Amino acid sequence: ATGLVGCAAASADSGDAASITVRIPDPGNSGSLALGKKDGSLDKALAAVGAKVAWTGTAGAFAPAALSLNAGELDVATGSITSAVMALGQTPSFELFAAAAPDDNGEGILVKDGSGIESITDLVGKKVAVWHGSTSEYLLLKALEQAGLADDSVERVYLQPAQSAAVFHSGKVDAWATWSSFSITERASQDEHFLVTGKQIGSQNYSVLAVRNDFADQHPAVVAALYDYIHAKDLDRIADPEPYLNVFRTSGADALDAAGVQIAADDTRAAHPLQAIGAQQLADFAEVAKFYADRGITDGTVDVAAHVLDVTTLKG
Amino acid sequence: MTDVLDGKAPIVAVTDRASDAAGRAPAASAAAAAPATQLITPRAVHRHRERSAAGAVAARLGGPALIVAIWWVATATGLLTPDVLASPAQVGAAAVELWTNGQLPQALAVSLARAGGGLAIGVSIGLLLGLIAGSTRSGDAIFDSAMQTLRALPFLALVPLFMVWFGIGETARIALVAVATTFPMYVSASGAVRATDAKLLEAASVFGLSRWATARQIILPGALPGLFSGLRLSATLSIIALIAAEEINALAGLGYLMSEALNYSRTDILTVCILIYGAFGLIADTLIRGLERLATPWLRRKGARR
Amino acid sequence: MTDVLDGKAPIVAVTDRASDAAGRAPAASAAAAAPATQLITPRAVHRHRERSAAGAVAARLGGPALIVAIWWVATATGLLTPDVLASPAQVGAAAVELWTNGQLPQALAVSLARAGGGLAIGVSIGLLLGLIAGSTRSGDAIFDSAMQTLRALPFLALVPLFMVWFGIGETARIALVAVATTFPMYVSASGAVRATDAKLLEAASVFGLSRWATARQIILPGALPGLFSGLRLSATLSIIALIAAEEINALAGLGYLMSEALNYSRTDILTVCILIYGAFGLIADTLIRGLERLATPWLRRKGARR
Amino acid sequence: MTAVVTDSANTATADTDRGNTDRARPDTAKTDRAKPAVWLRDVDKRFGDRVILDRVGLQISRGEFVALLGASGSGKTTLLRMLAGLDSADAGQLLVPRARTVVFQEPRLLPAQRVLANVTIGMRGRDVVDTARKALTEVGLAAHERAWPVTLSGGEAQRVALARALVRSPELLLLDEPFAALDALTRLKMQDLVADLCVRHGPAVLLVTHDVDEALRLADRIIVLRDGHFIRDHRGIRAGDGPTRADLLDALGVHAAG
Amino acid sequence: MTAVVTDSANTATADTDRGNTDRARPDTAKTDRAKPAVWLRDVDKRFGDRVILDRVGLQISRGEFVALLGASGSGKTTLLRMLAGLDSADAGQLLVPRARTVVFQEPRLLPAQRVLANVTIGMRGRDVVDTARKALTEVGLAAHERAWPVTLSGGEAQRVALARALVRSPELLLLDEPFAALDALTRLKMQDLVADLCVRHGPAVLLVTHDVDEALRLADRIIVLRDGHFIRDHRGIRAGDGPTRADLLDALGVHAAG
Ligand SMILES: Nc1ncnc2c1ncn2[C@@H]1O[C@H](COP(=O)(O)OP(=O)(O)OP(=O)(O)O)[C@@H](O)[C@H]1O
Ligand SMILES: Nc1ncnc2c1ncn2[C@@H]1O[C@H](COP(=O)(O)OP(=O)(O)OP(=O)(O)O)[C@@H](O)[C@H]1O
Ligand SMILES: [Mg+2]
Ligand SMILES: [Mg+2]
Repeated sequence: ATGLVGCAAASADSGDAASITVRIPDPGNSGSLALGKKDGSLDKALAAVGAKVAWTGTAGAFAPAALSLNAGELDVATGSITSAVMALGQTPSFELFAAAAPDDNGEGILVKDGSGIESITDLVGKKVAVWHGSTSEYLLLKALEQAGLADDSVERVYLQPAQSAAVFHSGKVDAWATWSSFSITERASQDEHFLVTGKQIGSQNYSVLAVRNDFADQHPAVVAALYDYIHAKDLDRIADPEPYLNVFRTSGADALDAAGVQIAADDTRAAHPLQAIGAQQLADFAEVAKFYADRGITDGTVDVAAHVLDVTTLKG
Repeated sequence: MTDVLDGKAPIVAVTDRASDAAGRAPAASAAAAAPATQLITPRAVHRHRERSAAGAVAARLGGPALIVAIWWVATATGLLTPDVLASPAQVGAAAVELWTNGQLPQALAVSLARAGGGLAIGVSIGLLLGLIAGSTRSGDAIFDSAMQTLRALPFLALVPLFMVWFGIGETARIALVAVATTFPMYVSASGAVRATDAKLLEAASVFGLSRWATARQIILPGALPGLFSGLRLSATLSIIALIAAEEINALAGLGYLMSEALNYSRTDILTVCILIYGAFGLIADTLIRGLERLATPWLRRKGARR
Repeated sequence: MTDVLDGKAPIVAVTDRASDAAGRAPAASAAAAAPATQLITPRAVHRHRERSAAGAVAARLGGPALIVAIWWVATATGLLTPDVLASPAQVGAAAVELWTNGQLPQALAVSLARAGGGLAIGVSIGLLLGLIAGSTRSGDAIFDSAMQTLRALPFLALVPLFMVWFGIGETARIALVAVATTFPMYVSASGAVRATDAKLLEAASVFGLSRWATARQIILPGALPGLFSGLRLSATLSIIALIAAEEINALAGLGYLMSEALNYSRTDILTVCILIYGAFGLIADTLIRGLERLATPWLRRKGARR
Repeated sequence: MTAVVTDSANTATADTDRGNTDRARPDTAKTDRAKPAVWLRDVDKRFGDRVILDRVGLQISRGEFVALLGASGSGKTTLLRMLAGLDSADAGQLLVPRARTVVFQEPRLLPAQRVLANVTIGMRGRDVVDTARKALTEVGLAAHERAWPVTLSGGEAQRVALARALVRSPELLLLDEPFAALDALTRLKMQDLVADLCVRHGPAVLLVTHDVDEALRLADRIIVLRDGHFIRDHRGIRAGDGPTRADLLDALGVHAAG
Repeated sequence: MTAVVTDSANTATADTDRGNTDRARPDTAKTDRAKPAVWLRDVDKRFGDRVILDRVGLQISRGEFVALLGASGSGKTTLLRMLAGLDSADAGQLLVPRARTVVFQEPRLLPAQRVLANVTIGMRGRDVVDTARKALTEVGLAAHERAWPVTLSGGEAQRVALARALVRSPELLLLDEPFAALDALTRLKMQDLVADLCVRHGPAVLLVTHDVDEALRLADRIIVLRDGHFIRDHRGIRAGDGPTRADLLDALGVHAAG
């Protein structure tokens, strides 16, 4: 709410003060930033702190976005904590400043209707499509751990997320661990369902916002304003999801059909808003880091807390 | 388009004209009727049969038509399910959808500009370096092994580097296309130039042609077929590079549309994109063929043989 | 390796031998010493200077050495930070690490087998179809426009299709490499065959050469330079396709190593992979050059000109 | 000047001694001279507007040796190419035997084959190589057997092309200025080789030449082509009742020289 | 038989009428005949084991017309190529003038240029095209000005190559069997053209030919090459005190014919 107040107050002088440019990946056709981009409210919120937004292309996965942050090509990026842990294992030049609790219903392990796979135990010896070190591999391993199965009791088939759908549909793999970007369309248009959702397996896969170190140092107010804005929008979005879906287009690849809108709206109503990173989040992040270290995916436990910014103190 | 090995060329004797046998017919009256013993009508083995322009276009459309037909049959019979490749009808619908919401026209314009720009830059560099490396010893020493090394670095692996050097904007994408297209042109150009007829180069040196005149009047014309096949390969590669380039933080363009389609499992849109890429390639190919014909008039003399 | 345009060829008069001027020297005694007026020693403009084998290798190593030097300077001066490209020292360390833990040898073996297998299949198909399309009219009608259409479809976009058709195993990977390498070979082969000297084809038909003999004795030798440049382009493309192919459920291989490196932001390993790809390409290129020299003995006669 | 070029089919004589073929021996091939080996009627040939052959007719008997004279650009090569099946007529009828051999105006050796392989090109059988070696010896190029065509001198290349024709036994031999690049001595030797081949196999021969003496020396019949027509057709040259050198030069437009 | 081939530099006469060049007119170029235009000493040339030129020496004066005779494969073309700067000697010294022109044994026309452009190749200036047109007219190919080389007959191509040499004014003209593919009449015309060029510009000429009559008709001096040496060197041919036709044929190995 503070963000909206701020933007209302600053609308008068928004014309001249926009000397800071914040580069953010394009939000696409849905979500809080998408609507903010369309209705101009984001511009106003940023103008209040003398900033304007430059939309770069879609960042896609977090790994390339992290490279761009390191290279100084991007200021803010969004991703999952799982991929962030991987990127933080190196020498990052960015910090996490906000997180949204795991998407309870949007991520999980997809199986085909009538495939005979009723529980995680049924997956033993089957093929599951995942991508190296990403959310999907995390979800699968987490599910196996919860069911008390060894990591290698199922065959992990590493496929590019975008290439997995065709392989899954053609039956070359039996299940697909994935997240909302893919699962909504899949559940809407195919005879598929989640074998387990993130919530059921206790996923701690937060979605996080990262900012380039230098940018945060120089323009803390912009970071704070951005956080405030998204937080407020998220609350609004969870209360009333429909305006945040198909924001720009009702046709085209990234537009959801009626069934998709239905599912996405339901998922959103159960989702959580973006929040500052507090003790609870830090504890969960540490668990994810340990989970990765235990499996040798990262060299040693990544200290996520060392790369976190407390956005509530950034009122500069 | 010359038939080299087909035995099926037509009989030479074209018209059996009602002849005034007087004077010019063979003298021996016994042989005034064609003697049938063992003699044959010689067949012109190696001839240019010019197709009509319309016929040529029709023949070249055969391939694409065949492929579309196979695709149509495969989707109609369920050999290809819509989750893998959409059917022609679905694709048509998707194309209309994308056209009316403005995404397709925009993507076409953006992608064409990127591919064209990158191709133009890459081909120019490749041509220039190829001409120099192919025709001068010092050029060969300086460029060739360096180019061969750079060429061996796969451009797909260089995408992260390009983002760093050229940013995540338009420059990086055009640079990627340019780099990808430079090398086929370079290889073809330097090879074609090296294969220049040594006899003609001797003649050029004897008649005092300058370096530049030799390049323009002898090396270039002789290398043209090679240059054009380099151009065709470069054009193909420009499209592959475009796909990679438009996966980098793109907001528009066919590659963006395609990766979005993949992200949302929209095989109909995916297929539209693939078809458009195919059409791009075909059109480029046809244009280059036409250009080649125009640029090499001496290669299409009928019955020429010396 | 022929110097076409360089003016810097050496002087022709090789040895100024102490001459027994008697008898064979010019008759006019005034001219027994060389007349200096305006006459020049002709320079052989266009000659093959054979480098020693060692010299040739040294010359070809110059390019890679230059590139490594530039890289080294860039990382040493901080122009390239380690986030972007690791320094030679880091890369060396990473290479040692990967070699000792056994990942690199395994990756090399696996990737080489994939690239080699795919390349062999792709090049064979491309060569065969290219020879047919280039030399027969019916082959041209059947294959050419279809191949040009298929060629225009970017293989990167077809990866999902490959997985659906060939599964997620080795077959799909090799098929992808094969498809990617077929087309450069096809374009080069059909182009080179179409450019076969018509005069020789006429001679072949007159001397009753069979189709097969014509292909083997006339078309193939004439097309060899073109075929080899197709092979070189195909070899490059095989590596690019390998990268895409090894993203398919790979658990070993260079592509796997590279995507892992990207996931973990290990630019040192990434650079090792890029360098290995580069080395692959260079070695393939050198081998193909050697093969070309062996296969075309008639093209390296010294002073040959007819 | 003896010649032992044998054809590949003639395996019985392949390893006999040099000189066993006697130019005076009775020639079986000449018995059916009356039958035509080449038969043309109303043949037209144009390049664009230019009429090269204007409704010409011609008949050459088996075993007949015809020399074709004509100015540069008059269409001699074009006629030969039509008989060889390399060019098509615009109108009219042509009949030729199946087995024909051509010596082109340029050597047309395959650059990727050594000299010996260039001679044996398209031939099969056990004795082909021996025959080709003998032919190369006959044309004086035994030492060049393993040379690449690109290293041959102009006359050497022309002799290889001749050897390539000599090892065959065609029913129609088409020769397009085969001796143009040869010195006087070599030329005489090569002319004898061709004459010898004719005696042994009796093909119909059409020889294009610019050398009137050569035509008079070798041919049974001399034809002069001009403006698309055969303006002269002299028979019985060797029998002695042919035209004189001056007559022919006159037909070719050379009036002053004799 | 008049000739009006002018060099590009001679702009004053470029548009004058045919026939204004008189073969009898006094020739300024011939005044410094004594100075050499070609000078060879101890020149060796080998291909592998074969010795082509064995320590030969040769001097050709300015304006001198030398005919070079020799059997096929004796090394005539090799010598010419060395003088043209296309082959290198294995040992010895060579000196030649800067401005040289070659008519190769084959026409060597640029396939990608039309006939006219093939004649003007490498020349600059306003009158080049006019001069080339005149030269083409002289060699009887005015109508083929816009033809592609690939459509020319053998003799036509050779005449274009000749025209290409005629439009230049070299100090040394190297001719490698330039008339071999021409019929008797055309050959006479072309020989006159070359003779005319010599009268006007007085280049040193080295003509390789197989035609002894041609050598006697055109040259001041006749050299015979054999086994790597110049075995004959006859001077003063045109003055009348040269060898006979039979002498030369004898040197070439033809004993029977006369
Ligand atoms: N493909 C072609 N297109 C146009 N004109 C051609 C073509 N081929 C040949 N000609 C012309 O046809 C004429 C006859 O050519 P041809 O080669 O038969 O002459 P020729 O009698 O053999 O002459 P030469 O004695 O010079 O070899 C020439 O004027 C030539 O320019
Ligand atoms: N590059 C080469 N390699 C080896 N031998 C060669 C090479 N070039 C020429 N020769 C040989 O050198 C000899 C002389 O060749 P050249 O061309 O000078 O002969 P020529 O006197 O011009 O003969 P012709 O009258 O037949 O044209 C020939 O026997 C030829 O085979
Ligand atoms: Mg001819
Ligand atoms: Mg010669």
